[in-house]
Amino acid sequence: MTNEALQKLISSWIPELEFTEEGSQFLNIIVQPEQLHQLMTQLKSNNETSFDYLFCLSGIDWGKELGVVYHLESTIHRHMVVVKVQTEDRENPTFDTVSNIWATAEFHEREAFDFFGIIFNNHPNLKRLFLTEDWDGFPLRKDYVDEINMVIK
Amino acid sequence: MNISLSITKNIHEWLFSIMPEGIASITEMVLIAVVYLAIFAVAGLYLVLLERKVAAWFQLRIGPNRVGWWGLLQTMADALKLVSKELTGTERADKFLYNLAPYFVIVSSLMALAVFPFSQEFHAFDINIGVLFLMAISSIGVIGILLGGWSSNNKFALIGAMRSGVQTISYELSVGLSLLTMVLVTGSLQLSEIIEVQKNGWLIVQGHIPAVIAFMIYMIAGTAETNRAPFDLVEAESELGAGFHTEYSGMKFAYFFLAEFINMFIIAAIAATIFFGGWLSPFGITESIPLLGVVWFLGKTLVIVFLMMWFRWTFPRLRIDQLLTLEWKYLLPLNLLNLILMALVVWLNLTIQF
Amino acid sequence: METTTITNNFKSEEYFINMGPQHPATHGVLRLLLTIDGEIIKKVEPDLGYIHRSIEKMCERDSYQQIVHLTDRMDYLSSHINNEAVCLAVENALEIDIPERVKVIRTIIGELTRIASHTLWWGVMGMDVGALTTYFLGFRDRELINDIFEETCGARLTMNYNIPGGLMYDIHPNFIKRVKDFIAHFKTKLPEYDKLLTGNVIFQKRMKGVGILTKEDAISFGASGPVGRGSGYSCDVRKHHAYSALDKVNFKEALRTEGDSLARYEVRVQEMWESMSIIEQLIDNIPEGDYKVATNAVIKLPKGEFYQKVEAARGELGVYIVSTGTKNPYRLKFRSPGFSNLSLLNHIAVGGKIGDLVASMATLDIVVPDIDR
Amino acid sequence: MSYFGNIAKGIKTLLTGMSVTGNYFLHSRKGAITQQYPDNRETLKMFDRFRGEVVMPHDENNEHTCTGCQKCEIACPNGSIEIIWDRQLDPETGKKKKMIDKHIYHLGMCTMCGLCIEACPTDAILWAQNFENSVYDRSYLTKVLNKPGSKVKAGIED
Repeated sequence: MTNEALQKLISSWIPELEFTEEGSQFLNIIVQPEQLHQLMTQLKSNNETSFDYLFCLSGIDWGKELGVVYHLESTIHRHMVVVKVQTEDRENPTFDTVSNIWATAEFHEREAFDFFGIIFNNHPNLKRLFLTEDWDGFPLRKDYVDEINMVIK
Repeated sequence: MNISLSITKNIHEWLFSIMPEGIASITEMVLIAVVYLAIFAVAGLYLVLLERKVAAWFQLRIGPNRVGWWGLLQTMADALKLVSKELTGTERADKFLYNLAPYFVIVSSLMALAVFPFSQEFHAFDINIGVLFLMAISSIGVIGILLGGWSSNNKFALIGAMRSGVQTISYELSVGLSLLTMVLVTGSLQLSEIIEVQKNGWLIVQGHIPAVIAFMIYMIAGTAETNRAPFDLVEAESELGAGFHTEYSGMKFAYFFLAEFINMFIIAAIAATIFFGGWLSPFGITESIPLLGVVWFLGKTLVIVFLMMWFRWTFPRLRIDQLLTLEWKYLLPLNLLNLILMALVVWLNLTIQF
Repeated sequence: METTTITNNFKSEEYFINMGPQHPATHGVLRLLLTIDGEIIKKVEPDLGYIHRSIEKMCERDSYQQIVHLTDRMDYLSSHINNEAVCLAVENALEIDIPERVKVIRTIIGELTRIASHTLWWGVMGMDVGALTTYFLGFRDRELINDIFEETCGARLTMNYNIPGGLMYDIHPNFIKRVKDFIAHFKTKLPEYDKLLTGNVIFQKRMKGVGILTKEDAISFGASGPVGRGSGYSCDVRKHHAYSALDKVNFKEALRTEGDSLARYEVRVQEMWESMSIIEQLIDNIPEGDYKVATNAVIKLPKGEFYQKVEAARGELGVYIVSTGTKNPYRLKFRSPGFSNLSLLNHIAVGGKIGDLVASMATLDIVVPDIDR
Repeated sequence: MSYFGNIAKGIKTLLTGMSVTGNYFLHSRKGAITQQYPDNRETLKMFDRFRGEVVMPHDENNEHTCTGCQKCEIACPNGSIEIIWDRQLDPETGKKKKMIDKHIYHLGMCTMCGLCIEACPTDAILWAQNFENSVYDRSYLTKVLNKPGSKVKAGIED
């Protein structure tokens, strides 16, 4: 399915979505945290989109906001889409988990939690994956400081 | 008269001439035990070297070649290192059993050596239930392994020990039954008599088809008895680290290690004695020189040891349930059938005798 | 009443085992927390981070040329392909046209890397299931590839041969001959692999029906590479999103539908044959031309987001670059194949024995630095 | 009957495997792939592109070609190269010129990526094929590449 057709179809489900293709090779969908889970479920289950392969889930610190970027591909239709969600709450950034939609998200979300402190609601096992339980701070955030271990050029 | 035999005879007479009879026979036994211990400790070390060399040749390597000419002193150096190493252990281990276990293993394997006829005269202990004795002694070793695995307070060791228990007890059956098949031909459990029977042709020839089947079953079960690959689930490096001897170090580890190799020698020696005529030369070509019997015996044993090494460096390891399937679904029924076949062969006088 | 007490006495108890971080089967410093009932595995929980170096954070302070060499240290067995992924991402972002020569050389070395990785995997796989000779046979053949790499790229493992815009140097004059010699040698040795291990009845029994992963689960868990293809999921990036010179060659995507460990094993062995055929198609027609195009000393990517996926030896490697137009990436995420593949270990190992866990872990072909990045 | 058929088939596959290792055993003399490393130092030649360590070649007049442009220092991803330089009076032209005082190379931090050598405009630093770099103290791994008293070859400009 082409990007235009995708955009038309997806915007018919949830009207508040923003679409952009600027500076990216994929169609970007920007969604509000509240509608994330609903959108993702539909992206996976709808026969015309059927995005069944979540190939990348990255947490991003945008400076002011914290966000998560989902790269989705359909193994049937071979089209791809990027879903972005972000929140300004840096103390308790919370999104709904997608690990019940794509099993691979369980580990990827734990990674995002580990490095960005993003909390995923309803995640089955949300705890530190790489770092120790008592690690202070979230290293991949832009405001993280560690004068001993980080070499800044 | 042979020189070596006259030496033992002279010592025997000399001992009895200077001591009362009871003390003399005890002294003699101790002497023989010490000689056996010395010989087989060194022999065990050289089996380790042989294993390493053979493994290297199977694997496109050179093998140990630094210590001594052609690496001949390598295992000696290893043993020296192991003796001088610190004996570490786990906290909260059952210290008594933990320390006892290696001795169980090494003693049981050395005891079995006593009954082998190395040549016509070189035979320490010729009892009339030789085969039974071997079977009984070789199963004591597993107690040591179980004790070691259990007492060292390590879950990997415990899993290894439990596997060992399951495995050895199962395969004991096949070893026993395949030897029993051969005993049908000889009609005696005494090893010297078994060899006497084979002067009319080795048992593997005498018993032809059922004997070959029994030999194959014996080799599989024997390899399993010694816990060697492809049945090395007890150690299973990639699964359990080192299995039951994970927590042993230094000399205690060396006992386990040595026992494994002496066990391998024992299994091969039983096969050589029972299937291939022990110290008998083929067609009696060197019958006039009795001392050469030792050479024949060791030669046959080493060929079978080599076969076991070949297995080890070729085959992948079985899984624990497949191990039991192999024993209870394949080896045991085959063995029982084979036993009947052999009984028929003996009954109908179908054995081949020269 | 009495019978119930007896059964209670014999109730089996679950217990924990720490497999790793120092364990022969975990190939490095992976730690698995196993919940076991006797020999049966109830739960596998990986505990990671023992060699986490935070390459993604380091990338945020490095220039684009410097990032390339960090990817060597991720999945060190397919270092060339990792380099290629970053270089392709940067080149696509800058919209540079890469000479055909570079594309062909990259593909050849990439496929050699794949063979090298798979031979090592094969050797270690054999060791994991207890056949110790395989290790040396695998390494013997891998050494020849490493020699090729050393002669052309200067290093055996962490080659860093790619730079954004091309290659660091041209191929060595001996390169073509050496590659041809290797292919001729390996064609005689690869059937031996099958004879020694694949056909072996013990091996077949160990692998068949062990660690079954269905196609739906494979997609849901994001399995890629031989793990996904063993489940019948056509996920070869070389086919679906061809890069470099891979659109010019003919090769079959190795696919099996069984989804068990044996299928994953067979996929990898077949991939070695396919990689050889790719190399054979390209090695005689390396086009003449430059081995690199000049780029600015300071590479600045335009503002935007760039994603590049390649087929590394273990599966799909993704490089996701977020650029704000400066000389450093704002955020760089590596979607590493091992990370997704590890996440399904619990799924396929539960219910099996300890031996099964080792066997299925070996067919997942986990390289820990790839997961720990 | 498939019971016995399975046994026969199984034994056949085992023998096939044994034939492979047995073949290697018989050809173990010439087939050994072991490299007996410290013994084969004479014959062990590394390839000329091998990245052992970074060196700065000097000619017979104790002159190198490093102008102190610091491009290698900037290119290095992990700060293995430090250049200490000052402006000295060039005796020939009488002008002040950037000269290196010390070109410090931390071999212990080097990842052998080759970016410094790529970046060098005057080919002042090169790869050496020496790979026996182990020392007893990490401080020995910090090397000064320019020899004492060396100077820039005349006419080298970046």
